[in-house]
Amino acid sequence: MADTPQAVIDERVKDVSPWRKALIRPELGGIIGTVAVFTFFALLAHDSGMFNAQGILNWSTVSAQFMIIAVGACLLMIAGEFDLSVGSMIGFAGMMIAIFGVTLGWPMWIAILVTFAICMAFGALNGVIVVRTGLPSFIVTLATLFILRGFTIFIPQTLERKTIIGGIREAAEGDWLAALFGGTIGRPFFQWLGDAGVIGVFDRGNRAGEPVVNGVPMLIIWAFVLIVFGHILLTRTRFGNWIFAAGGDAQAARYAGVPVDRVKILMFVFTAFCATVFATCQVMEFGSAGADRGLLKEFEAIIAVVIGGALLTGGYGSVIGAALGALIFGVVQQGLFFANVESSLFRVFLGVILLLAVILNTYIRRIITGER
Amino acid sequence: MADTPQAVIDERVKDVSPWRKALIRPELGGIIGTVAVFTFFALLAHDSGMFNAQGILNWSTVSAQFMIIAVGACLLMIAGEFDLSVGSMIGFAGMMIAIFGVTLGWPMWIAILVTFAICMAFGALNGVIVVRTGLPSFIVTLATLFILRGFTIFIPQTLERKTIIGGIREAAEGDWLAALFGGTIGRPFFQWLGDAGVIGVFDRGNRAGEPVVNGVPMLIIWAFVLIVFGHILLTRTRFGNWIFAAGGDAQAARYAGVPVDRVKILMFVFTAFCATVFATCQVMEFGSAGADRGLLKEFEAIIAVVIGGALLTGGYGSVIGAALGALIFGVVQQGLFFANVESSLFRVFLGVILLLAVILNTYIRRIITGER
Amino acid sequence: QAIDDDLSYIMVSHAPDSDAWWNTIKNALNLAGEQMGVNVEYRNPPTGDLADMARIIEQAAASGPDGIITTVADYDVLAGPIRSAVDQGIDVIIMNSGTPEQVRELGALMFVGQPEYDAGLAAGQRAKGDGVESFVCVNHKISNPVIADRCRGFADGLGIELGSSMIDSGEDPAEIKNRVMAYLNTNPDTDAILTLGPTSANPTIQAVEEMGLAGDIYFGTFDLGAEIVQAIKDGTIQWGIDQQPFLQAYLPVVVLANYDRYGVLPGNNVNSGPGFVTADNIDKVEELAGEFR
Amino acid sequence: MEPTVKPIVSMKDIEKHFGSVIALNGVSVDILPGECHCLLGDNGAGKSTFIKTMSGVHRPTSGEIFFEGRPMSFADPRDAIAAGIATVYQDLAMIPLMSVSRNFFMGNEPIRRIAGLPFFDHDLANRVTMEEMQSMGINLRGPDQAVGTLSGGERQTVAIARAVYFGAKVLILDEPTSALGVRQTSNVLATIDKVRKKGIAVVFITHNVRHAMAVGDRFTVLNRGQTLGTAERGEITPEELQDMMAGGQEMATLEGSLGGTV
Amino acid sequence: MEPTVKPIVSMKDIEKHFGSVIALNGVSVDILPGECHCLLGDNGAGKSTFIKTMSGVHRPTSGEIFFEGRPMSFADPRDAIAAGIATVYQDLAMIPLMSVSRNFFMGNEPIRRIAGLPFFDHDLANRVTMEEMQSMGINLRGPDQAVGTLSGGERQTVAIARAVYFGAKVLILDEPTSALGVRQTSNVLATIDKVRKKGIAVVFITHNVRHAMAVGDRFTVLNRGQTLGTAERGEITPEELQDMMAGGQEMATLEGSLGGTV
Ligand SMILES: Nc1ncnc2c1ncn2[C@@H]1O[C@H](COP(=O)(O)OP(=O)(O)OP(=O)(O)O)[C@@H](O)[C@H]1O
Ligand SMILES: Nc1ncnc2c1ncn2[C@@H]1O[C@H](COP(=O)(O)OP(=O)(O)OP(=O)(O)O)[C@@H](O)[C@H]1O
Ligand SMILES: [Mg+2]
Ligand SMILES: [Mg+2]
Repeated sequence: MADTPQAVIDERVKDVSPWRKALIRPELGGIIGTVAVFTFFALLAHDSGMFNAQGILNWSTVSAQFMIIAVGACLLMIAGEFDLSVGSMIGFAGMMIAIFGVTLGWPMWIAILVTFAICMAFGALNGVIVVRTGLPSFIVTLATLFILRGFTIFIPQTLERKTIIGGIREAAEGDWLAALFGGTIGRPFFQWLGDAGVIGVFDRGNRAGEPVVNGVPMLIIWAFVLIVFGHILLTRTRFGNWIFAAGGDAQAARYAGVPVDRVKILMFVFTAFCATVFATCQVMEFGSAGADRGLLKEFEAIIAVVIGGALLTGGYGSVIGAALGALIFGVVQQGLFFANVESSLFRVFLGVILLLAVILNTYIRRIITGER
Repeated sequence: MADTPQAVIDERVKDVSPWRKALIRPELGGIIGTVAVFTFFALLAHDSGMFNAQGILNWSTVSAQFMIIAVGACLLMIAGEFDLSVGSMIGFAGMMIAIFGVTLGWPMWIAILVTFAICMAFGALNGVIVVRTGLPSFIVTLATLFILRGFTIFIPQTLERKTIIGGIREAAEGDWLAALFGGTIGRPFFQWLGDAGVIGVFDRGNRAGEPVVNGVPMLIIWAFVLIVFGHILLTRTRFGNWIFAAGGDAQAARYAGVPVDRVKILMFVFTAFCATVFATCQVMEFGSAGADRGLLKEFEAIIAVVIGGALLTGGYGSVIGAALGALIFGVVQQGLFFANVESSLFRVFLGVILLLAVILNTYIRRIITGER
Repeated sequence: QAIDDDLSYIMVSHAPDSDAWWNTIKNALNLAGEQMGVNVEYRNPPTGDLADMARIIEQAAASGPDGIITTVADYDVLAGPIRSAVDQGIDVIIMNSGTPEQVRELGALMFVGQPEYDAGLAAGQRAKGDGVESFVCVNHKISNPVIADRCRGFADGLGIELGSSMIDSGEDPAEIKNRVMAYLNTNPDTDAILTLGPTSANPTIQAVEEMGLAGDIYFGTFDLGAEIVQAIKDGTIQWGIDQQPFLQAYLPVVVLANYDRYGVLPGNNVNSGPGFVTADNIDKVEELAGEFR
Repeated sequence: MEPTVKPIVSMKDIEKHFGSVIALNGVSVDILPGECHCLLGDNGAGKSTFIKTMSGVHRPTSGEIFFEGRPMSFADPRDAIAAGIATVYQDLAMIPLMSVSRNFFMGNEPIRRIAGLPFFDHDLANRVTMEEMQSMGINLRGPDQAVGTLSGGERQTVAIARAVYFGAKVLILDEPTSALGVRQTSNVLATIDKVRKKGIAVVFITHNVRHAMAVGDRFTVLNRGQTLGTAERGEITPEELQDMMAGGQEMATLEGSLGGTV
Repeated sequence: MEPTVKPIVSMKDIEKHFGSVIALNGVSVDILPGECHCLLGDNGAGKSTFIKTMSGVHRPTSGEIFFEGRPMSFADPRDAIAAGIATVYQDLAMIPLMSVSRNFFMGNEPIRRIAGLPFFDHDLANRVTMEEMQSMGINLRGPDQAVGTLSGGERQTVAIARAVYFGAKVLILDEPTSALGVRQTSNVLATIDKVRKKGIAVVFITHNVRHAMAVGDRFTVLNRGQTLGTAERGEITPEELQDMMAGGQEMATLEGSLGGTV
């Protein structure tokens, strides 16, 4: 086996041009879409401020939100399941933080940690029910969607007689853990950029002289960290291989010794984790938790993931692709505002992009995997 | 083959008691659920007016609404697909009728017929895309969900500068087709019941002396007709057999000569038809079309169907079951109001019922079909 | 509270479960119920679908209460059920939205509230007086026809076309914030912002703060909440239109109970709003914002 | 192979490519009425692909099909069924969630008109199903029993009974006995014999030489997409057939190469 | 069957019921180190079920399993793999959407620590995969080629190469040759021979008698959930084996019953 002539391998590899090989990858659809979307808006809205510092921060923040939940949804979808309760989980998590931190007055870091624990437990419950009963995750998580949303409205209603609980920012003042989810970083650098004239400064109002962008929001940092984590987990670790295997063919994976049930449950937990990160950043930034937060976010996450090239039935996809899908989603959504397009048409655009993306991705996937 | 002793057959049939055989059927879960739900509310809300004429009419009407869309969703689900665009289709259809009939001032029957044609064309488009591209119907109809909702907001916004269009009842006055969707029938009978004191009568206003329930709404008639039609189509016709076959195993059905693609597309069209019936009844009854009509109805339809024992992945289910699922849904929703339960808990109930129902149904289905 | 006559009233709103503003209504309703010694119930369509609301009114009528308190969010949809209830002998009071003519036509006892369009109009007129010539209306529930009336009224009060001034902001706070920022970036000559409730106001406050426009841009909002009150104090928001939801829920219960017990009835409708809450009169509001204010 | 009888189906030079896979590389076979034509071959030899081109599932990449002497081109299985070619597929064309009688009549539902409207004649369907299954030696609990509750062998038998019942001119059986026990196998082979005697042509795919020898009139062996020729009963011994199927000479070389362990 | 060598795996009186289906009805087999033990039998005889109880997929309904003399009870396939029982399943344990090298190392991913954290060692995985596949005679375009683009035979070969590479004490092959062409079959049989000579026990399931005879040391025939006994090489002729597999006597009766057509 050691005397295998390396030449033979090289000879075969030449069959496919390196160019084509580099091109044909799961993220290709996402990359093409991203380029198309940016070109489109560069032409349509180049003079609208969409591509100055403030504009970039604008669509980056929206995209980062989508990315955070898309990473969880992506890994879960690759593991062969999906989760419709993400949106309700976001509302629920925010409300729990508000109730623990404001209504009950616990230190914010305890409130956040306990909320993470509760939400991840719900995620695990989703997973355990799906794995144990063999029911489709669509149904199980649809039930969770309703149950969590019900609690999100019922609990504050009963405890506080309101469905928006504010004062979270004040309660989180100076908390070490809360600081990880709210605020911005890199302020001095942006101040310097502003002074140097690279980015604009406010020329009126009470912040005149400050740069228009005064730092990178923690939300974007979280999105970045989760994408890197998800990408490395998926492509560079043993567990990542198990995720692919569990979604590709659970039975075959089980035979090969992959602990499929554990993988799926953990992915449900991770999805819940991402939803809770989203919720925590949101309540820290906006200072209040509302019972209607996160509506329809589950669909937005799934759409971003599917635009990014993942297969709805599992076993195939890429975190980078999902992130690009989220970027496309965010840029299109905000770009239409910059381009001054009637905003209710956004949904029509979204539907059309989804269809086109999924057809393109199917084509690319068939080339890669030799599906019939 | 003619000399087969009939006795032998009879002997075998005895293996399973006729009682058990009559019991173990796809609708069993729905029947058990219905009995349970009625018992529950009879105990909890017997003195709340839930079971007087008006109360019965109330939850019957709500259930009938669910039934209309559940019939379409049920047949489509049995044919192996599902449609997330039902809710948007309802909003869209109502808006189209309003725009044609009120804004453009067409005769109402033309407005209705054109709307049916447009909506069924959208249904067919869903079907054609699913069948041709082989994409999951989840994704394709999710795109349609957004596209239709976008148009439902955009069109009246552009034409009329508002998202609600009224005056439909006036425009439909005396229209022969509109009469099929609005109003009630059986008025003389109910008048008689009222006079006889069986049901309450209005005691003041310009309708004093009339019975509080003055007929059966056309909505309930439609629900009844669609259920009967769907049930007969599914169980008593050749086409019904094809629906089961297409959903059970599309490939095997194709080999056996079943025109699977046609069946699936027709079922998408039928689902669109049901959604349009729903929308037409609604605008005729309420006289206005709003852009928010039908939100989340797709989930409600799917939930009713799944509670009624159908299999999310196709090939198994019953229209009667779906109708019972819709009845359970309607009775629980309205019954909680009668029983004066905090309304936000409705979602929690719904989620729990969904989970329990689907587990029960899975168990029953395994007995019937010998699934492993 | 020895009165033991077991009166029960049902309030049916048009708000989805999660709409925060309606909490004040619920709280005031419960308070009035306690104070008057009557049973009160609050019901609403879970998704805010007005057709579902019509069913709930029918259902409420079927359960035979002594009175129903409801809104006329869409006259076409709700007229039938409300009229049936009235004809059935149930006393009905219209609150929040509707017009005096509609109330009369329906045979309801009275109206307590603030017609949405009129409130918008009044706000628009006030803004016009303050020199506003263009505005953006942040609509967080584009598909809900009721609250869009506020934008239309505002535009008419300013005497300008609504045009594309109303933006569909979605309900996610970050999206609202960033869409407002995007709009203001592309339309830098916008004079005023109108938000339609706490859902859209809170992120918008942050948007103008972040853009350094706080206090600089004319900012008015409907309905109050803790953040809005704070922003009024800070000078970020010029005024909040307070339709005093407390009264909209509290008064009907009191009126109905007294009507049923003693046959007394005020002779007129009550306009609970629009009251403009500004930095000058904010203090009392502050304490109870979101709960009773 | 004297052309005394006119072939009912005649396949000429059939090629079938799936993308880069050449599943059939020029196969010619004649099927005569009333004969049992056995198609043998290793796994992957192309047997299933070959009969699928015959029954309208696949269109051949090149080559011609003659049915009763006329050139034929089936657009889909429905056409082939209508023309009289019934097929029992290897990957059972049975739907486990459906009842036996619904499966039995799938695609050929009997119609009874009530008030002019066509309804599925369940009574007829149920009666026929029970009778046919009994005559195949399978006792159903009832015609509405789901196919999923049957054993693999019973399912196979339903599929065969169905094809036989709809009395085609050509009956194609793709490894009908592969999931069957010995007793059920004997039933199927007896049925094949019966059908053949009615003058119906049977194409019987198997890789069990004994089963083939038991009922076959002629034997065609496929190997890697090509035919190794057709032999008539008596011209060939079971051992020779077995050798051809397993690759004959190549196998011998292989056994040699294992270095005397054989 | 003299107990000179201690069996590495010893299955005693294994029964396995699936609901009402009795798939195994008391099967006892010993596997000796370094032998190639062929398991033969008709379709549905219970071969796959039997080896699945050996590899931890199914728990036997009753009966005992001894591994290296100690009683063993595998909770899931992972345990069996850890103990040294590698299996190539009939329903290929390969995931078509994944690359060859990911499939090759599925469940046994090589780890390289970077900064103390365990990462999947792709370089090692790719190199090993290319080498192993070459040594099995399969030229990949690259280690990241998806298994879905391989032919059925190539996939089977990957599965075997994988099992061989992870060098178990017992290697179970469930019909490894069923999707292979003759040349690839010869490769597999040669591999079995190689593996056996390393002292590894091979359990080789097939229903092709020639393949069994080519490499087998002992032969166990299953029939309808029961064993018809184990024979050693030389004690039995291919024809006898073939007879046993096809049901022997029962088949003879059947041929008779077809009424002299045989
Ligand atoms: N739809 C398809 N797409 C691509 N290749 C296919 C397709 N169907 C069959 N093949 C390939 O064609 C070849 C012949 O397959 P076929 O199923 O006809 O063999 P067979 O003789 O029936 O084998 P078996 O005895 O296992 O049933 C195989 O290599 C198979 O992988
Ligand atoms: N999970 C299961 N549930 C129920 N019955 C099963 C299950 N697995 C196998 N069986 C049944 O057990 C019996 C033996 O099947 P098994 O797959 O072991 O046969 P086999 O000898 O491997 O046949 P083949 O040569 O076709 O692979 C069959 O009747 C089969 O239907
Ligand atoms: Mg085949
Ligand atoms: Mg097997």
